Parts: sequence; structure tokens; C-alpha cells
Amino acid sequence: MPFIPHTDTDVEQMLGAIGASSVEALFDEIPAALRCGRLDRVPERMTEMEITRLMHERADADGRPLNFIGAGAYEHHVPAAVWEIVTRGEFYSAYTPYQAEASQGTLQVIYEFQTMMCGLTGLDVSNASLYDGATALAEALLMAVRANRKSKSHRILMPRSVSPVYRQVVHAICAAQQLKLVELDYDPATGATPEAALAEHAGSDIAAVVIPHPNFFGCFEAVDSMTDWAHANGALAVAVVNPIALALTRAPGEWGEQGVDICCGEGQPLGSPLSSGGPYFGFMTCKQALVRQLPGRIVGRTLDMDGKPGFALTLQAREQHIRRGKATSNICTNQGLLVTAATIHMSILGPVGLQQVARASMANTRKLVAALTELPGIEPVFTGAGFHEAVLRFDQPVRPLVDALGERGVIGGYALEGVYPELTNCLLVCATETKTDADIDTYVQTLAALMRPASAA
Amino acid sequence: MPFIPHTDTDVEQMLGAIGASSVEALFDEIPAALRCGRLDRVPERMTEMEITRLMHERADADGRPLNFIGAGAYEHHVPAAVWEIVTRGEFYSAYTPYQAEASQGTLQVIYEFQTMMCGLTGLDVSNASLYDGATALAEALLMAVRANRKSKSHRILMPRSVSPVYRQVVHAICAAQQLKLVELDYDPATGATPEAALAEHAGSDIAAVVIPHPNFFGCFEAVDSMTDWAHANGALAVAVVNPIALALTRAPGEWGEQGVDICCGEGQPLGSPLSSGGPYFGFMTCKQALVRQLPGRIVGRTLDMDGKPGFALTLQAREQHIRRGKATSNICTNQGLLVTAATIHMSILGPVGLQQVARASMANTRKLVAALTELPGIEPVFTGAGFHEAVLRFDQPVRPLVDALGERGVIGGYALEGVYPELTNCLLVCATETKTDADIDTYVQTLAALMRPASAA
Amino acid sequence: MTESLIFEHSRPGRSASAQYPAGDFDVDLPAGLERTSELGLPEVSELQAVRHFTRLSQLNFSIDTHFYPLGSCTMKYNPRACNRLAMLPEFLSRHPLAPVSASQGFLACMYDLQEILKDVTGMKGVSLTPMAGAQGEFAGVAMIRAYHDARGDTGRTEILVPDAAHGTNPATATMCGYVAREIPTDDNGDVDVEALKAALGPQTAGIMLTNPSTLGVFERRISEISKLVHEAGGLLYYDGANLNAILGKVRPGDMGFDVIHMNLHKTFSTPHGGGGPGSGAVGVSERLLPYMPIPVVGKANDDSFRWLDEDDLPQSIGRLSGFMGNAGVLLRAYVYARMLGRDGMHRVAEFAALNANYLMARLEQAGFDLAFPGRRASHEFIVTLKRQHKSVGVTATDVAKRLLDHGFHAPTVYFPLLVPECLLIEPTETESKEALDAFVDAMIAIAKEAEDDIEHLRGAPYTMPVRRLDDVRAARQLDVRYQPDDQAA
Amino acid sequence: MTESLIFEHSRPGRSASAQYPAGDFDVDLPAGLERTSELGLPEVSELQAVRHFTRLSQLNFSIDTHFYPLGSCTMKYNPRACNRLAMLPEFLSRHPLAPVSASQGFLACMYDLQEILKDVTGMKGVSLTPMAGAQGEFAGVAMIRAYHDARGDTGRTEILVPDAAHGTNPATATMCGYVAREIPTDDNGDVDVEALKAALGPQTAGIMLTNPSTLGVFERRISEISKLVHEAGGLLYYDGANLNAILGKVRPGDMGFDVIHMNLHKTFSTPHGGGGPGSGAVGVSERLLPYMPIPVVGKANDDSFRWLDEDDLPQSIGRLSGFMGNAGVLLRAYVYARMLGRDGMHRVAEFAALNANYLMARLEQAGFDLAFPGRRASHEFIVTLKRQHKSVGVTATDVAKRLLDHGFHAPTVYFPLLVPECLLIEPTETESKEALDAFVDAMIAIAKEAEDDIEHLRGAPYTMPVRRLDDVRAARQLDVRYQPDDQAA
Ligand SMILES: Cc1ncc(COP(=O)(O)O)c(C=O)c1O
Ligand SMILES: Cc1ncc(COP(=O)(O)O)c(C=O)c1O
Repeated sequence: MPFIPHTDTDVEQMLGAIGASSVEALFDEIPAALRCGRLDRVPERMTEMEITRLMHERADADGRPLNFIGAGAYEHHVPAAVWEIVTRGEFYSAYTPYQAEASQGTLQVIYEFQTMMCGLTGLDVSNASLYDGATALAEALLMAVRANRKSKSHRILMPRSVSPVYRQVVHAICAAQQLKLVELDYDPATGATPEAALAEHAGSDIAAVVIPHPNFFGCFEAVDSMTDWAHANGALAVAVVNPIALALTRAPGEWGEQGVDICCGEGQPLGSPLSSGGPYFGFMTCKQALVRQLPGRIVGRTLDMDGKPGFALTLQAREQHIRRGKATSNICTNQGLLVTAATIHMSILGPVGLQQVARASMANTRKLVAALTELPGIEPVFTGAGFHEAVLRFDQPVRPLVDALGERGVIGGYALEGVYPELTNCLLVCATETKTDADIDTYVQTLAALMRPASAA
Repeated sequence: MPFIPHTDTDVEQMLGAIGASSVEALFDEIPAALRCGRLDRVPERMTEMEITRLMHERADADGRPLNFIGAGAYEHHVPAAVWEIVTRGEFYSAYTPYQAEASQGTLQVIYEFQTMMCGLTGLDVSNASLYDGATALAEALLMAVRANRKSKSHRILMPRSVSPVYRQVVHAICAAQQLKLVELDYDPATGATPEAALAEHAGSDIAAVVIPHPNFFGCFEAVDSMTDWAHANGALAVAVVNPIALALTRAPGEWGEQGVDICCGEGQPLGSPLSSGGPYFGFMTCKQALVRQLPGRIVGRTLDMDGKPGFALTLQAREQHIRRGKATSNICTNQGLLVTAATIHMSILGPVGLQQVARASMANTRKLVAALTELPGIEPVFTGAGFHEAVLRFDQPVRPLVDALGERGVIGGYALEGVYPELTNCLLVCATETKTDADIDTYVQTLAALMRPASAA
Repeated sequence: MTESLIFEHSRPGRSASAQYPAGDFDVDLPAGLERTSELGLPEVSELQAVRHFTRLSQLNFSIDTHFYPLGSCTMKYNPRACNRLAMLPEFLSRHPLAPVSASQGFLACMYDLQEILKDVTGMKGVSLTPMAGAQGEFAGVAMIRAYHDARGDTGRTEILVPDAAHGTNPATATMCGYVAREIPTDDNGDVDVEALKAALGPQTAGIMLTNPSTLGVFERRISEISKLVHEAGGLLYYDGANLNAILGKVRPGDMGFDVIHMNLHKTFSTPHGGGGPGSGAVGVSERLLPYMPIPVVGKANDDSFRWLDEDDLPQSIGRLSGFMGNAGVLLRAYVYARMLGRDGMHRVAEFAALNANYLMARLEQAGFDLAFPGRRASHEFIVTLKRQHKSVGVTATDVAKRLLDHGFHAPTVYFPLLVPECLLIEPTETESKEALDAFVDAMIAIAKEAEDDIEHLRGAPYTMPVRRLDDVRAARQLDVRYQPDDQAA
Repeated sequence: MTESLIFEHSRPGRSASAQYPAGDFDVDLPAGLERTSELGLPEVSELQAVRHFTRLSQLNFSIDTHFYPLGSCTMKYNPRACNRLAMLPEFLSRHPLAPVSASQGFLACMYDLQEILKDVTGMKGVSLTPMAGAQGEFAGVAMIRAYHDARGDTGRTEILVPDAAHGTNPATATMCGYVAREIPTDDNGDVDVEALKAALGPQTAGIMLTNPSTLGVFERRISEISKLVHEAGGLLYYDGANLNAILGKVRPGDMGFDVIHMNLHKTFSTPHGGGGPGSGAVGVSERLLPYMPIPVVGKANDDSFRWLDEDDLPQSIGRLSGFMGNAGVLLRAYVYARMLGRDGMHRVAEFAALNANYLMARLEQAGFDLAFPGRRASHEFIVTLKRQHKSVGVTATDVAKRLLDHGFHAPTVYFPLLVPECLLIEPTETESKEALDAFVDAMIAIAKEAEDDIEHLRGAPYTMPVRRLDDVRAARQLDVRYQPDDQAA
């Protein structure tokens, strides 16, 4: 009986103590008609040896192709130490730190994490994580609507340069609470949101303006003027950022005159492997004044009975287990282990490490773009300076190329036309610090071989 | 500076405290003529990201072929829990437990290990490991010569059915101390050492008789009569065993009238992955009376100042750091981490698990032999019942077949003719519990395709 | 044992330089966008980081080190194989948007898991994307809403929730734009059916139940409740956070539920990780199939696996995560499910119930009061200290903190809220009888201490890295990030 | 905190059944060979085993948790990448006898490592097979013997060993059939050259030295010693266990040594694992090349890698392990070497020396006596408590045990044997200045305690899982395995 320690003697003695004739008898409150039969579609058990082999085979089937997609999930080097520590039983198999005295390890990690996220984003308070970047944005907007004292509006200005998936998730989560997303188009030349797109909404009642940094195309927005515009128009400024970009660029807390009110984003680039899309974690920081509207857990430092400092969950009155239907969010379990990974990751990389990763990623994407656009039939789409992602337009359909590249071990990029119909034949490509010149060359050579017939055509 | 925490300020302050002008000055006692220049053949450093990639590429180059070799190193399933715990920093990065009070974890593990090895082998005392099975046998024979009170002889009866490599290692290590290995031939029909081979030496002065169990061919020896013969002739009986075999077969401590005096062997099948041959560990157990001749570390249970039980290294007067030139061996660092793995492995498998592994391995080898000998041109060589290894004779040279199989992802067996010239065209094959019927079929099919032309010839 | 903050180990100019590319890179940031402030990250060596976090880890209780009978949380053994196999390099390096041709191995696991979950819940479809129980609830209630909306049945504004329900249930109802209306519990721990009847009406969108309830007892009139709710036009939501109670014994689908979320981080033993990640996969009945959150994994005609997205499920409630949820958690759950296998699934509830009922019987015999005496425990049960609170002033917190000193994690306290001074105790099926017996001994010792020396008990814990912490101060003098000029709090 | 024995968790019939094949297998053992006694293994669940060993691990000090200035042991940071990469599934599953065609990746690593080790030692050939320092010593002295034998120079019966040498040196000499003859050390920690001259003769097979010596000082007259020994017809053996002292600063080959072993588990940072595994790779000068232990990795004409064995090295001293030694350890050392790179090699000794000299200076300033004042520390140095032992009766053991209470592992004590009440202190290059400063503070506090309250000091440690253990009892009332009817010792 895998994972069950009971011997026959144990079972007998235990039933004796209970006064039950059999284990079956313990279920006698369940109406007989409801009792289920054999679970036919669950296969017979495998030993650990057998499942190990099966999983290796499945992993091998997918291989480790050369990846040039970003689009919200970035391949970065994660120091081996990170996951060797994260998966220690004491972190891995602990629960949410409800019993603070027996959970000082997890609690201190979160406190350190909060400090780091405040530092990176230039804001005052951080929570202990949300599910992922997309849901973090959804929660940030719900929070903005709750927190905005100048406006009761539920309208949100949402640039189309925000990840289309994020926009979908925000819609799925916030629509029932009547949030209205008003889209702002991007400038087809620069890829960024033009001032005019905002100006159009001047004077109308708006709860919040979303500012992506960098945006989905890898382009930088005019973060200062957008922040100021939001504040001038009674809206909160909500930044959605790639934390790696913050290593080189001004902190959202310092954008414009007053800084953004809320900053959120996908924490994956900070120590979470790509891992098919999760588990990652969403982060959120805000100004001190908004702390009571912040969703999710928060750890605070306090004192024990002897006056010694220690850590505990705090401001729990915001949360569902206390406030129930009136909580700031329904979130309960969050992404603790990934936060632990991020905290260790950021500690090991430090400021210099994070900056170097950011620089190398930017430089590599530049190189990739330069190399690919040397091929006939490939052009950059946007002129603005960007981070570690870029959009390229092909003179031919990109999906077949992506498929063909995939068969040759190159994951070539993300085809944009599904989500931006106007960007036909456009590919979003990315090269982080993990890519060498040889990798870029492999991509270019493989692609060149595939494109030739089409270009000739 | 990878792995160096010093800031410039640190260096400056430290030199100040030392009163040295530079770090170079700290080496001023080294004659200038001896100082070395640049290490030209050491390549420039790689980041962890770069070496990770290189090692992945090298690992991929070797792949994970289907392995049918045993010959002293056996592929068994190792529960994932084993190495996840073994590589915890507290085990992985601790030193030999010289400060007992700060090393109770390691010490208790070894005490538990010693208990398990005594249980498996049916003897009284175990040490805390030797380097590997081959050196364990060498140490066992040196020990036997020291311990044998009836004989001052340095002659050892060594069956040729003992692993040829073990015999080479014993020779390399023991020759300088004048040990003489007298070889006993095996019965070409059964693969085991015939009584007559021993009988020849009756009455001559002999220090010890080596009894392999099972022997290199996978065959069982007449362990009881060999043990008794040794004792009748004033020799010590030294067993060299595969610990997995002991799950099903009588403990060496119970062989013959009095049991063997010393038992040793390769611990690898108990939780060490194949890992290109190491690190593994040698084990050694013996009768209580011989404990002061036992080489290597031993952990004992004792009491602390409060009368509470605890663990410490003991009988250190046997060891080189105390006894120096007169120590039982020069061994110092042993294979602690593998012992930790073995202790966890044996705890998780338990008696039933170990028995099932042994049974499945035996049964699989039977199946493999049956399937291969159905092919024309392949015959079993020995008749005796064996453990999870067997010798097959081919009607054609085996080395080219092994190479060709290797290219097709099947590691087909170990060609014996290099070490047993009489066993031309013979292959030692093995199928542990890790092999499925489909694997065996793959082997057979792949081989059949390769053999056809030769059989036809 | 405590450990200073990582920031206190920091020195300007120190770094783990094996971990990032050296050299000057050619980057051109738009003017004025350059970072001006410090990043606020510590500057430490790799060893310092490893040592710091290793030491921090040792300050935690965890399943791998302690019995952890935290009710409603299912702290059972997390097989290490699940972790190891989910972390094979190929799985870790797979980009979520990689083409399906390079994803068949991963997708096969997900498809298989969907099938297994369908079978154990008795539902018709499963979507794996929700990232924790609460998001599963959101998905479920959003599907209920989508169902009513699709039928033009837009007057339904209420979700009924028993008063004992987990806080996520009413919070979810709110997030989905509903009003949560509480239904009381009767003295036996069952839903008050008369109150339910009174509450049902054309405004009822549905009810969120868990059965066995969070009170640890099985709702015996479930078929009747199901009938009543359906007759009122509402749908039934099953909070399957605690499927450990019934796995292989009774299926939510067979009880008449329309939708369920599962906490794979409980029943399917993926780790809790000190607060996540989780996975809140949802299962649905026939009528909610069109609304499942995307993506789902389907089979193509050639038996290869593919994503089902908005094209396949145009009525879907949409996407709830950037990709497909906590994929790595799902891989762990899959490995676990395969190692359990069919018989193992049936055994989960059997031995979870055996352990719970045994522990309940032993504690009752030892003089503790049960919240619902005479009922069977499900996988968990409730001890109430109401009597002892009255007599000697002991609180559930006192007992919880003192258990830590005895080497046991505390049960869940003060949940469900309606039972005074309650300890919700869930031993799980992976604990041995000896562990349960030792826990009983500790409880007896603590009860005795409460009689003999309540002051000492109130000072507990004594053996943890810190003594009892001041929560009020934590909330009032908010200190939620380290600032270099801080004095220790 | 202590933990019961695993056997005490055992119950007949319990097992971790996910871990072995179920079913009946057809096996036919020869009659009478069947096992008759119990195996003596515990019967526990997987969780019980995980919990037991996780808890046990927490009872250890280790580099990952504590500063560990154990002299002659080089307890520096073991980069986790080394472990992770050595444990890639392909490396773990490679059978040692797999054909070279399926081994090129592994062999490339070994070949590269050989080259790197040649360069850092200044030797002409390297064999990686010895499995720890002591086996490396054996290989080295066996090669010296083989060299003399090959020349028919068979009258050499002695190996010279300084009195300060590690115990493995004389023990190795014995194992190689030599008599170990001790050479005294002078007051400055150098070899007494006059005594050496007197000892040299036609019976001299060679000398085993380490430089810097185990006294932590550099042997300044090494060239002279080398000349003397060679002139007497002997060879020079370098005990390179502690190469951390000189890496990139001076090479044993350049100092005139003929053979060296290296402890890769020290200088190349492979883990000590609570007592191994190690790796004692040997390097040789030109004249010992033919005798290297096999196998060695060579390059074939087509630049592929291959094993060099008895066919290539017919005069080899032979095989010292079943396959090629501790391959997995060698992979770790290789990864480490590549991450250090050329400049990193040079830095090892620099920062090891900086830390040692700093710590030495601080302790001297704090009033501690150095065994060799006025000398530079190498990577380590010796404090002697002779004076304090006389005045207040404090022993090196007292200080060692009390350091544990201060959160530091103790230095090596009572080695080298010739310095009374000695503490051999090796901080290593991976420790920060703060760690060293904190250690000095602890030493000062302990020195003060020795003056103020020697009885209390003698009772140390107070904060470990056990108090000071009775070693005499351990040896006299030998209890080296658990027997079920045992009372606790
Ligand atoms: C009964 C019940 N419902 C819902 C939840 C919420 O699940 P999660 O924490 O995964 O969001 C939990 C667990 O915390 C629970 O116990
Ligand atoms: C100077 C010296 N020589 C030799 C050795 C022996 O090395 P090992 O323990 O690896 O056998 C050691 C380490 O213990 C040592 O410090």
C-alpha cells in the first residue's frame, strides 16, 4: 500500500479503539446509493521505478529545443543553489505559516522578499505573492477600483500593448465586478502607446491607467507622462512590469511626479524555470496608503513575549478567512515556494547580477534582431528602443516557419497574428542571456534554409 | 571573483590588520625562483550557466542506453527520496564527525548502517565503509593475515571466479605486504569452485580463503563447505558478497559450522547510482573477536555528561591518525555520503523490498537468458543456478556485436575473453529489476538483426 | 536559534559572480529611463546565501520533519519522486508556448491527469488551469454564472453558503458578482434544510457545499439538498479542497453536483511550499462543459494531443492564467496519481478516515469534547475546548502553541468559526498509529498542564526560535520591509 | 533535540511499497541456500524514513550551515552546481563498462580534468583513480617503489616522514612495505635539515612532504631538501591534501617533487559528505609516468577519448578500484575547476592566505599564542593553549566544545601531535571577513570564560543535541550496533 504505513495489526487495534467492525463501517453515514464502484478509468498503480521511466520518456519526447520565445515567460539561468534549497523538505512540505512560531523560516523569507520587491519597484509595501502576472494585474485593477477615492468609476484604460493574455485574464476575472476595459491603441511606428490615445480620455471618469513596462512588444512606454496623466485625471497609475527590466530602468515608484500607485507583474524571471507556464508567481507592491486594499498575504516583523523580534502574518483582516465575502480577494494559497525561489535567486544574483542579466538579454535580442533582419524578407516592425523582446515582420506566413523550425529543434518565436490581427506575418522573438552567438547563428541558418523557397517564390 | 566574498574594503582592512602591504606579500616566504606563472592550460572561467550547458551537452552525448551489464556494478532503482535527503547540505557538506556533539546526524546514520550491515551479513561488527568492493576485499585479506592466530602465512586461496578486477586490485594493494594469491580454478561446467580445487591445498599453511557470493559469473559457490574447509585448515573464511543476494540467501555469518570470519563487498547496489563506477562504497563486517583488526571508522553508542545516549567514533586507536605506521590501514576519508544513501535506501526498501528486488532481478536474468538462447548460436555456459548474472557463449566474436549493439542504444554485456582467455566469445549479461519484458525483447531483436549475417556465414 | 536578515550580510561590492555574465554589453536605454535608485537587493556571496536560507529552512516545521495535523489542509506525505520527476530538465525548460509538436510528452501527462480526475470526481470534463482552490472556486462559480447567462436567466444574484464554509467560498461569490447568503448548520453539523428551503428562490444562482463539510461530518441529506437546489433553478458547487475524505468512496458527480474544484495540493499531495503553489483543477457536469476555463488538453484525430482553446470552447469563461496554470504542480499530481493507481485512490479515504476516527476515539476517551459526538469523523474532526475554556481559561491557541513544544504542529484553530475554541484535526492517511498515539499523549499532558499550571501553558511555546508573537503589534506598528536605518522592530 | 533509532520506528509488515516490484517471481535457489534469519532491516513507511533522516540531518553542523574552520580539511563552499551537474540522469545511469562510443561525454570531462590538474601541479601525468587522499598516497609511494624496482634498486627500505606529517603518511609507507622513519621539525616549523641529512642513505626510497607543512608554514629550504633527497637516490612525494595553500602560487612539480596526490575533496571543493567520498588524484613527473595507476583517459588518433589500460601502461602499479575511482566526485571537481578558471585558481591561495593571516593576526592581537609566531600563515595556522593550559587548566577540547555553543565548528585539535593543546585553524577563502570577526569574538569570550569560570567551560557544549560524550565508555563498553533487546546504551 504505497504511502500507507498501517500494518494489519494497526488496523485491527485501531478499529477496536473506534469500536468499528471494519474500515467500511466508517463510511456508514454515506447513503448506500451514492457509494461509488471501481474507478475504471484510473489505471493500475505504477511503482516509482515505472513512473520514473515513463516520465523520462515523456520528457525526452519534448526534448530541450533552443528557445527564442519570451512573450511573458523568460528563459533565464537559475543558480543551482536556488532549487536545491527551495526543495528542502522544510520549505517544500510546510504549510502556510499560520503557526508563526513554528514557521519563522518561511516568514522571514517572505519578509525579505517583500523588502526586495519594494526595493526593485520603489514602493512601500509588497504582498507575499499572487498566482501569476496576469492575475496580479487583475487583482491590481480590482484594488485600484476599491482604492481610488477620487473616482467611483470602474473604467480602466488598458493599452493594447499589454499582453493580450493578460487582458483576457483581466476580463475573465474582473468582468463580473463590472470593470470596463477601455483599450488604447499603440503607435504602429513605435509600438508604444501614443500620448494621443490617452488624451482622448481626458476628463472622463477613470479608475486606473495600466502602464506596461516593457510592453508586450518589448518596447518602452512613456512611463512618466502616462503616470502623470493618470494622476492628473484622477486615476490611479498601475504599472505591470518585468522585474528584470527594473534592474536598469527607473523604479515605478519614481515614475512621473508621484510614482505609480500600484505595481504588479510576473515574478517568473526571478528564479522560476519556464516549466510549461507554471508555477510562477505574481507580485504586487503599492504605496503605504493603499496597504489595506492590498490583496494576499503580508508578513510583518513584530516582537515575542520576551521582546525578541520575530515574524508573523499581519493585516489578516483584509483576507477571506476573516473578512469572508468582504475580503480584498478570495486568494488563499498563493505561490509561496516560488517566492522562496525568487528571494534566494535575487540574493544570489544581487544588484550587479540582475543588471548584468538584463544587459546581456537586451544585447542578445539586439544581436538576434540584427542577424535575422539580415535575411531577405525580414524587417523590424517598431522603431522604439526595446527590452529583451522584439517584433519582426516576415514576407511570408510565419506559422509554417515556426512549425518547421520546431521540428528542427528551434522554438523560433511567437506568431502575433492570432492576437493582433493587424500584425500578420509578425513574430515576437526574444534572446535572453542564455543564448550564445552560436545559438543565434543556428537560428538564422535554420531559418534561412527554410525561407529560401518562399523568398524565391 | 566566483566563490570569494571579499570586497576591496575587506581586503584593505584585512591587510592592514595583518600589517602586509599586499596579498602577494603573504607569499614572501616562498623563494621567488619557485613562484609559478600563469596556468596556461587552465581555460578561462565559465559561468555556472555556461558550464551547465556544457555538462548537459556532454551528458547528452552519452545518453541513457539500455544497459545489460552488471559485472560488479548493478542498475537498481533508487528511491528519489534517497538522494534528495543525502544531498541536503547538512549531510553533503559536513566533514568526518570528529566533533561528535555537532555531528550526531552523521554518527547516528552510521550506527544504523552498521546495524543493518551486521543484520544482512549475520556478523557482529561493521565498519563505516571502505572505498569500494575491490579495496574492501584487499583490506579484508590484509586484516585476515593480521588476525589469523593459527597461521603466520601470507597465502590466500583466491578462486578465479572472483571478479578479475578485484583480484587485480588485491594484488596491487597487497603485494607490497607480501600477500600471495593462490588461484583456484572454477569448474567449467558449473562455473563454481570445485571441492577438488580446495582439497589440493589441504594441510598447507593458508591465511584465508576467499568465498565469492555469488561469483563473478553469477553462480553460487558451495559456501558452507568452503567456509568449513577454511576453518578446518586453520584459515579464515572471507566472504565477498553482493548484498542484494543476501536478501534471499543465508547470511555469511551462518555459513558452515561457524560462519565466515570476515564479510566484505561492494555496497553500490544499496542506493548508489551506476555513475560511471563511483562513488560507491565497500563494506566490511566481522566477528566480534576481530574488531580490533577491522580497518576504517567505527561508530559506537555511548553516554554524555548527563547520561543521555549519543554517538561517537570509537576504537580510534586502530586508525592512522593515532597509530600512524602501525594502523590497521591508511584509510582516512571513506565513502560517508554513500553510506548515508545506503542507510536511507535500506530503510525505505526494508526487508521485503530488498527481497523483491533480488527476486525480480533473478527472474529477469532468467528471462533474458531464455530469450537470448532462443537465438541460434547462443548457449548458456554454466549449469549451476545463479543470481542476477549469467554467461553466454556465442558462435561468433562478441566484441563487434557489443560495439554494434552500443551504437543502437543497447549495452549488451561484458565480453569475458579479455579477463578469462578460455571464455572466448563469451558475454556476461545481467538484467536487474529495472528491465521490462519489452527491454529484453528490444535486446533480442536488436541482436538478432546484427547476428544474422554471422550465423548465416 | 534565529538568523539575521540577508540584508545584514550584505556588503557593497560583494557578489556571486559565477552566476551572471561578465563583460560590458551594448545597451541603449531611452534617455531618462535609466535606473537612479539602488535596487535594494542584498550583496552577498553564494555561500552566504546558501547558508542563510539553509538555516532559515531549519526554523520551519514541515511534513518532512513533523506530524502536522492541520485540519482542512491535508498535510500528507509529498513523495519525493513527484518533485524529482516534475523537475526533469526537459520539463523545466519547456516554454509554455512551444509548438504542440514539441510538447506531446507534457500534454500526454496533462491529458491523462484530466481523465483520472474525471473518474475520481464523477464529472464529465476537467480543466486543470486554476492555480489554487480559490481560483478553482472562482472558475466554478463563474461557470455557474455563464450557464445562467447563456440561458438568459439573469435574475439570479445569490450564492448560498453554509456558515461553516471556508472563507474563500463567500469571497469567491463576491468576486463573481454574487451576494453570498449564509445557511446555518444544525446541531449535528448538517445543513439546516429548513433554512435552506427558506433561502432558495428565483434569486438563487447556486450553492457552494463541501461534503463532508468543513465540520468534518458527512452531509447525509445531500440528495435531498441537491434536488431542492436544482428545483429552484440553482446549481451545486462542490468545494473539493478536501477530497481526501471521500476519494474512491463517493463521487461529487454522483451526489448531484454540477461543478467541483479539487485542491491537488491536498488530495494529490503536491507540496504546500509554505503557502503554495497549489492547483485548483475544476471538474464539471455535462451542462457546464461548454464553459470550462481554457486551455484544456484534447486529443486530435491522429491521437496526438492538442490544446483546446477559444476556438473549441467559444463559450468558455476564458483564461485564468498567463498560460495553463501551475503546470509543474500538475506534473507532481500526475506522478502521485499514477503511483497510487486505482486501488490506491480507494485507499486514500479509507485510511484517512481510519486515522481520523481512531484519533477522535482516543481523544474522546482521554476526556476531550468533540464538537459532534456520535458522528463519524470524515478525514478530520473537531475537538472543542469550550468546557476547559470556561473552567480554567485555556484557549485553543494555548493548546496549539504548547503542541509545538511537544514536537507537533498544531491543528487548525478557530475554524470553522462557529465552533468555540475549536481544534480541527486532520491526521491524513500517511501517518502511522504511533504518531497518532504520541499526539494523544501530548494532548493529555497539555490538558493536565492546563489544570495544574495555566500560566505556564500561556507562556508556550518555549522551544521555538521565538516565544509567542505579538500579532496586535504586528498590525498596529506595521513593519513589512527592512529599512537599513531600522532598529530591530 | 534527538531522534530515536530507525529500528524503533519499525513495525512488522510495514513497507514503502511504491519502491519495489510487487508480485511473485520465479526464482530457484539451490536447496539449503535460502535465507533463514531476519535481514535486520527496519520496516517503515517512506514518510517515516524521510522524516527520520531529515531530522537526523538537522543534528549536524556543515558548511552549508556553519563556519567550519577545521584545519587541514579545507571546509570551503561546495557549489551546488557541481552536485546538480554531476547528477544529471545520463551521468548517473552510465555503466562504468559501457563502450567508449557511448562514453565520450564523460571521458571528455575526465580528460580535461587531467589536463587542468597537470597544469596546476606542474606534473607530467595525472591519474584520477585514487579514491581519497590516503589512496593517492598509496598510489604515489607504490609508484616510487615500482620505479626503484624497475631499476633493480631493491635495497631501499625506508620512507622518511616529518614528525608533523598526517597519520596517513606513515601508514601508507607501511602499506607499501616500507619502514616509515620520522624526521624532526625545528622550532620554526621547518624540517630539521641536519637530521634529514643524517637520515638519508642508500636505504632511502623517498620522503613524503607537504609544503606548506601541516604546521601551516612554508618549507623555505625545499629546493635544498629536494636536492639532498635526489642525491641520495630517493624520490620526493608531495602530500597535496592541502593544495589550497599554494594553488596558482607555486607548483609541486617546480619544487622538485616526483609525485603528488591531491585531495579534490578539499582544494577542488567536492563535498566531504560526513566522511567521504573523496578523490586522491595523483600527478607524476616524467620518470614516474610509466607507473601510473590505471585506467587513465587518453586521446585516440581521431581525437576521440579512450581508456589507457595495462596495454598502454604495462608497468603500471595496477588498478586501485573496481572501475576508475570516484567518477561522480571527479565530475564535481571538474565543474568546480571550470567555474574557477585560470584566474580563479590563482585566487584560491591568495584569499585562503589572506583569511588565514588575518585570522591569525586578529587572534594574536587578542592574546592567543601562535605555535610559530613571526611566520606567515599558509592557508592555516596553529594556536597553542599551552600557556592557558598551565595557568587555568583549559584544554583544546574545552575550547573546541565551547565554540560549538557559539555556533562555530571547532578547529582541528591535537593535530599536529607535536604542538601541545593545539588548534589548527583553516578559514578557507570562501568565508567573509564578518565570519572571521565573529569567530574572533567567540574565541575572546571563551578565553575570558576560561579565566572566570573554567568549570562551566568544561561542561560545554550546552546547546548541542547531546552534552560532551564519554569516549572512554564508547571504547570500553563497545556498542556498535542496535540489538532489539538493548536498553539505551
Ligand atoms: C475547504 C476549503 N476550501 C477552499 C480552500 C481554498 O483553497 P486554496 O487555499 O488552494 O485557495 C481551502 C484551503 O485552504 C479549504 O480548506
Ligand atoms: C595533510 C593530509 N594528508 C592526507 C590526508 C588524507 O586524505 P584522505 O582523508 O582523503 O585520505 C589528509 C586529510 O585527511 C590530510 O589533511
